[in-house]
Amino acid sequence: MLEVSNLACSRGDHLLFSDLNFSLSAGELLQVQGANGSGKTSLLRTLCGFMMPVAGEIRWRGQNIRELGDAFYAEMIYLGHLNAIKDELNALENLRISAGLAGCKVDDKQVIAALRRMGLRGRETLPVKVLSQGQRRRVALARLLLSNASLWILDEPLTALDVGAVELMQELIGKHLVSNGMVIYTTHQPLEVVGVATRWLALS
Amino acid sequence: MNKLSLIDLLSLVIRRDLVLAMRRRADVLTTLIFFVIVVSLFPLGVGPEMDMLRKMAPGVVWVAALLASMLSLGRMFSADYLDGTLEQMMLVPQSLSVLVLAKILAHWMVSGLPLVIMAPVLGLQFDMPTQALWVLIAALLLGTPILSMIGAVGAALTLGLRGGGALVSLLVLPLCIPVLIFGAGAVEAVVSGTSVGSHLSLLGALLLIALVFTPWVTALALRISME
Amino acid sequence: MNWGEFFFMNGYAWYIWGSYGMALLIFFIEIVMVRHRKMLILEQLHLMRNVENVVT
Amino acid sequence: MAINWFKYSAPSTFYGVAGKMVPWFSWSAAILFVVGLYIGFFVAPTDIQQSEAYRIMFIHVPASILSMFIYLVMAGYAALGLIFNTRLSSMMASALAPTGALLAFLSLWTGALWGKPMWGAWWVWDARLTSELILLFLYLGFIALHASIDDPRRADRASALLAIIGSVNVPIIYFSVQWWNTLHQGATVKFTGTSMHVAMQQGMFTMMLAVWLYAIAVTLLRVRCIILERECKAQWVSELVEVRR
Repeated sequence: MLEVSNLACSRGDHLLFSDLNFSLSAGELLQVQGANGSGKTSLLRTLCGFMMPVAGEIRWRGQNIRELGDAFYAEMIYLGHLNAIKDELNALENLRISAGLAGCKVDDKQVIAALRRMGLRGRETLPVKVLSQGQRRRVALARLLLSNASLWILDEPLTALDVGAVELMQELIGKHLVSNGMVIYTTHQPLEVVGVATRWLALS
Repeated sequence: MNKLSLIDLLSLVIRRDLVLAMRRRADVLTTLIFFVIVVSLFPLGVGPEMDMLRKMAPGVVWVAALLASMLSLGRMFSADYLDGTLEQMMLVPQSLSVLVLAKILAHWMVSGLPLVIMAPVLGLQFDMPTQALWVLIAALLLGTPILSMIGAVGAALTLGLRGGGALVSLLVLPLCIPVLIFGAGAVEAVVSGTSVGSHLSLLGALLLIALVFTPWVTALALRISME
Repeated sequence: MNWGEFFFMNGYAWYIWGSYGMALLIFFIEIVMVRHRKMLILEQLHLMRNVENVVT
Repeated sequence: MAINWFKYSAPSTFYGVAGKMVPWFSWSAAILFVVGLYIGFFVAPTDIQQSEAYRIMFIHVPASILSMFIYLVMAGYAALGLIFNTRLSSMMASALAPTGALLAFLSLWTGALWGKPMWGAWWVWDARLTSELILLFLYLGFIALHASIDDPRRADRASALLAIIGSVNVPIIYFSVQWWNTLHQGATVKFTGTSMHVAMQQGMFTMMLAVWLYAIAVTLLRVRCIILERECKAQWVSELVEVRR
């Protein structure tokens, strides 16, 4: 489904990696590995279309993502280093807006259910600025529950999460993969999803 | 899959930005107070002769409006850029230009519209005749959205740069000169008894041109800045 | 015509020599700055080369 | 015979080519400056209306015309760089900007020095002067934006967009300033003399060519610096004679 061929990326004029080839099909999990500065985040941002590759191609269902544009964005969800939540809004409003922007029509019941699933019961209507780092990350991750995207691109999804939340994430990813989803992620913490062989992609 | 229509997207983003602005009311008020103070300082600087003040009024109000709108440009994208929401907005499966247009409109409602409402009061300080006040409102209504639109391009280009505030003024102010000329010219024309129509229609033409091009250019600038 | 008269320029000396003087100054400064820039980058390149040749 | 433009648009090739071209341009510029100034000061007769002051025109007009022309060329290169992602064109755009800005400044300076004896004021809000001033602001905006972005690729693309917006805006600004000026009955003094003396024309033409060649020479020198700065990690740079020394 997702194919990357001969990809080269640079940060400024500095070449990060080149001749990168991999593909990902339904139900697969890909972990991107590499030292600091090896271009993990750049790779994910290139996959999202934020950065233009220096060379090579990224294809989704056989078509270049640059040509696909909106059709590709409708099928993917990206979670970056930043939580993409507004301090002034509460968790409920935040999720309602981000789901709306992603093109999903959701009602408050679904949003509340998603927040509770992420262990934020009782925090739904508090302004996000009073939440802890880990709780904010949970709010951000709750977006995954509300989206029907098949490709998840997660940059360090486990930062600031406690053990319970990490287990929850493993469960969520497992469920997503079982329903023919795809996940690409970077992490420095081990992530073990039951019943799925993790594929590795090492950037040197 | 239920896709969001363009109108839905437009209203979603406008409502979001308005709610955010309302929760940070102090920022909005700062722009307005800045505008009032700048305009009120002029008589103290040049003296209280009513004849001179009446002559200066259109230019003073317009320059102050220009400076006040520069002041608020920093907020247009940078908060969203810093907390990552801008990244998410670029992944919206809809045209980024429409989203940008929504943000510009919201920005104008929060920072341009209050200036338009406040301007006649300030005009009275300068003893402007009633007719001129109406023209001032009309000109500001046509002109301040253009300032927001040109400003959006500058704000997008300078996203996340150090010294962005001063830089954005340097980039944007020269481009705003036609708006200043026609806007202040309209008010001067009514005071001197010549036709106002040509000024206002030129301003309207500029608004249309800006409406067509700037959201697209801003979207392009955002893509460049996010890379 | 003698040189004194020439430099006097019929009373416009300040304006004319001010113009050409500024032109000369600008061209001079620009050339000096470009040369300086070249020198800086070459120094940087030498430094990079020397660092590369350090055997550790 | 088709010239392989792509070969010359590679920074590594262009570095050498530019290095070979610089002496030609700079020497011919120097010679033309001498010839132009000789014609301007010794051959061209005194103007009846403006006396000797008109001799400022020999530097003022070339500086003004080139400052505008360079902006267009810069925007053109910037657009090429933005659309086709050719690195050399972006480098050319940023190499042209300082020269253009300096010429715009020179044009304003010499304009003021001409205006004082002719119009009785250092500065009048004439449409042409005002537009030139705004042009200088546009140059400064381009340079400032390029300088404040650390990532060179983003700097190139962002300032390219700004240059294009600027060049689209220049006619609008010029028109509005002119309109504003006629409305306010500003300076009505025109540049006199539609019938220029042949020697004046020759002097003007020679000086124009001289400034033009100078601009090309100094731009090439600057683009060579930019190429070295941007390509400092490339293999070919470390093999250059001036680096290996």
